Amino acid sequence: MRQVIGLIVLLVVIAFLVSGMLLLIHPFGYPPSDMDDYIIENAQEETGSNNVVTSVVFDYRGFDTLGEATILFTAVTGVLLLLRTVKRKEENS
Amino acid sequence: MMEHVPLNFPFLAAALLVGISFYILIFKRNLIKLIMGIGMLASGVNLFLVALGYRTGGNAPIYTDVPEGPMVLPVPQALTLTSIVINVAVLALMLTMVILIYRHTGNIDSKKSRILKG
Amino acid sequence: MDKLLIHSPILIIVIPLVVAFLTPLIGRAGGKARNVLVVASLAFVEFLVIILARDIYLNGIHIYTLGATSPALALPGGAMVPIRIILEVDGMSIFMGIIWATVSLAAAIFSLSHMARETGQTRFYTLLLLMVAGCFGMIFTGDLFNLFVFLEIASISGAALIAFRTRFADAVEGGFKYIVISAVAGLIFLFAVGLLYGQYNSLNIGYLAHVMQYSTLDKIALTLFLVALTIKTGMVPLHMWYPDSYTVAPANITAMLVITSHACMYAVFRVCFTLYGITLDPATVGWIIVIIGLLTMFVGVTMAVFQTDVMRFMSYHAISQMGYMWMGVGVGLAVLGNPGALATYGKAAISGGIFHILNHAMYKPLLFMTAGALFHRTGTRDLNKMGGLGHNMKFTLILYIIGTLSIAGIPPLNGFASKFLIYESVYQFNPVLAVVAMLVSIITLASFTKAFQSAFTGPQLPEYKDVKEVPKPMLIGMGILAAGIIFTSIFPGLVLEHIVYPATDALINQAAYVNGIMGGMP
Amino acid sequence: MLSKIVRTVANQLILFILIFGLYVIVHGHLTPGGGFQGGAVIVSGVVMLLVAFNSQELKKSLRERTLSIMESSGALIFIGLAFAGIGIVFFYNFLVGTPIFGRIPVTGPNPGDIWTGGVIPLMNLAVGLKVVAGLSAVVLAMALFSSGEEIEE
Repeated sequence: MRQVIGLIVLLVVIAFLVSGMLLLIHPFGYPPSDMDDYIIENAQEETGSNNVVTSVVFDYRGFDTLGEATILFTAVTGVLLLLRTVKRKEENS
Repeated sequence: MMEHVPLNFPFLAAALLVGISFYILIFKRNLIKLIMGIGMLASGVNLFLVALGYRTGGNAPIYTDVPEGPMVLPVPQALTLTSIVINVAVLALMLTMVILIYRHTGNIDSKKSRILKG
Repeated sequence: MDKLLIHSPILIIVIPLVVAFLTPLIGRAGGKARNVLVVASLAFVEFLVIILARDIYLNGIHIYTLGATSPALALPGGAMVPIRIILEVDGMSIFMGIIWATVSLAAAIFSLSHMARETGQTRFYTLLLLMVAGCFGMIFTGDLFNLFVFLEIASISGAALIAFRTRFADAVEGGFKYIVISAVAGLIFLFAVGLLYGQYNSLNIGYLAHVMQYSTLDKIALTLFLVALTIKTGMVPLHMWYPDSYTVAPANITAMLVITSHACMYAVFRVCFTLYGITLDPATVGWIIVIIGLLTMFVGVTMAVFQTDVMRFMSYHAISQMGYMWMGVGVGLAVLGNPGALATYGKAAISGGIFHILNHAMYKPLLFMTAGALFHRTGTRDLNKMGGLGHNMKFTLILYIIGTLSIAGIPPLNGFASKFLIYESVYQFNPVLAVVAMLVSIITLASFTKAFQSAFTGPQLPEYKDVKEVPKPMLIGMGILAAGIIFTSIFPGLVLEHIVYPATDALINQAAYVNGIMGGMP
Repeated sequence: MLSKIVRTVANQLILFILIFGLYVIVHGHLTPGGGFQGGAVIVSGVVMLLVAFNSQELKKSLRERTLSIMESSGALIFIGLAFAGIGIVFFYNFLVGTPIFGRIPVTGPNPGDIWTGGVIPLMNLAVGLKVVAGLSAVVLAMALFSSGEEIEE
């Protein structure tokens, strides 16, 4: 029974994706780009860096990178939390 | 619109990658295969994001000694950078939990605890 | 003072982050200093949320553009598209902010003694603060990709905290299920964000709502949004992971995780009401949400009736209570199209659903904490083994009664006010829904009295003779939530007027949100 | 614990990996690269050392306490730089035009001058420090855990 449901869901998902991708999305190579054009022109004098991608990562969308650095920090703390050696002070109750 | 259909291969590749990873998520039992499925789903979505930003004949948006020509969109690349780091973090945490599960139960087949995903 | 106010949206998100980065350093000095720092920072964040809420109630939406030359400058010179990340705090966001600040403060104080004897406490509090920052970021941001980033922060820290007690096999399994579900949901969400970015070349919710034409690709993106976010809130077809993860986590973490599910529900409302607004055909999407709400309500409560594990029992109830919210706001969404029906009962349905989020966000964490108190003292979560604890755990008994009466919707307490609002408005929409809602509420009352009877009343069992009351911090944590419940029960009108109705108007009034960005006015 | 040859080669190779990683971090705002990518390069060097020498020796040199302090300080520097512009707005690039890293490059293609970019090079360094400390702590913890070692709390 589970196989049948899984198969149906899978087919629906793939149909969605392929139809969306092939027919409806903008042709590859010709994206709408009004926000990006502004960034490409003004990145150099607003952020002073030649690498426009780094200026987007650290200045235009710096908050994302702050979130991302926090994600890395969370993952490291989480992994070290889980891999701690389990010697408890004394039994819970 | 129709004459561009054959050129949409990158989006088709991204869609197939996501489709395959859904197949893995729904049917595969082994936890490690499940994690690989999520890794594949992540690379599918990243490929889709980067493919969104390509401009024909464009070169990298870096002004140091760049040849003439239009520039590729920088924002999808910044998004993909963040998405890759997020997937590294998620994979690290999932692998740690698989280590712990293996240490507790001695097997990494998720038969008994499998949730119906899909 | 007003400088603090202008910068308050970003400060609320960043202060928990800074303190989280500081905790490992201060944790080396000593546990006491770290605990004081954590609780003090959460109290300061609560203060900031309150002054921001007062200011939003008085003069509307707050915009905060990160990195621009001035906080309110959404559109930089010469560009018609918002370039930077913009935090947009309107009535609905600050409503979720108030809930999240109060519950996280209560949970932090609760965990001071609940976690006293565990190893790895420094990292526990770091992850707790990161989860607080993650959820605040999710609630306040006006940028889709930023919403995805903070959704991931809340999920990763949540998963690590669920698996905190690594000595139990089911705890690690629960954490693994949570992280797998969150990773898949996050990636589906990112795919939908990519679809929208591919079409309109912008990530800002206000601008996207401004230019949205609801093409077939947007329909696919909408379904992906709904699927991704409803997985995280435990909707019926995909709710199996919800009880498994929420039972094994420490009680205060479950209390906070319930609110992260509320934040995902807030994200669904933000997508449906603000991002798509009228362009999506409200009738079909509204009806889908109402039906799923009905299903969630029913399945949640029927599964809960014969649970023996107190935490699993309460997480099934959490799922069923979510059903009420889906139904309330779903009815509102369904009638978003015709202003007539919206005026008569649509607005009341939405405010009923939102008021229910507020009430649920107070009594459900309280119930989870009482279950945590029982676990703290008896070491077991199995209702059959407990008995007669009412004799020597007086305060927990009273708090449990407040929570039970409130969840079952007994008139004096606040659960009744929001459920009545939902029944009344949903009845005008379609009587069958209201009848089922009432039936579910009765079953909830029945199952909770059964749990109450098996845990608290009855003869005092020999092995629990020397069980003493839970330590002070746990009582304070539960006390804050109980005070909130009592306050909303005594002055429902006040709460409705100042918190719930502005949130409903903010949700319905898409134009205000859009011209907050496009109009450039603060 | 691999053979002697591998260990000596690893000892020499780690220097080149470090230099390349630092190059990628520091030139983040001129050439493709940045904090995350450079940090990942250096962590791959650390993993190489972990493979060449067993985890006990590495545990002595790379103590877990110093890694966690490095990571927290990297994160605090990053958030401090973001906070420094709070006078105007949170993430404001306040160093553009000032003597520190402030020169504004000639618009259009130019050979690239390192003294530009305002806050960006400093943020690159902070993120690089954080990524190196964080990921090597994770790799070390996994290696120690699977070999049944003791990881302090």
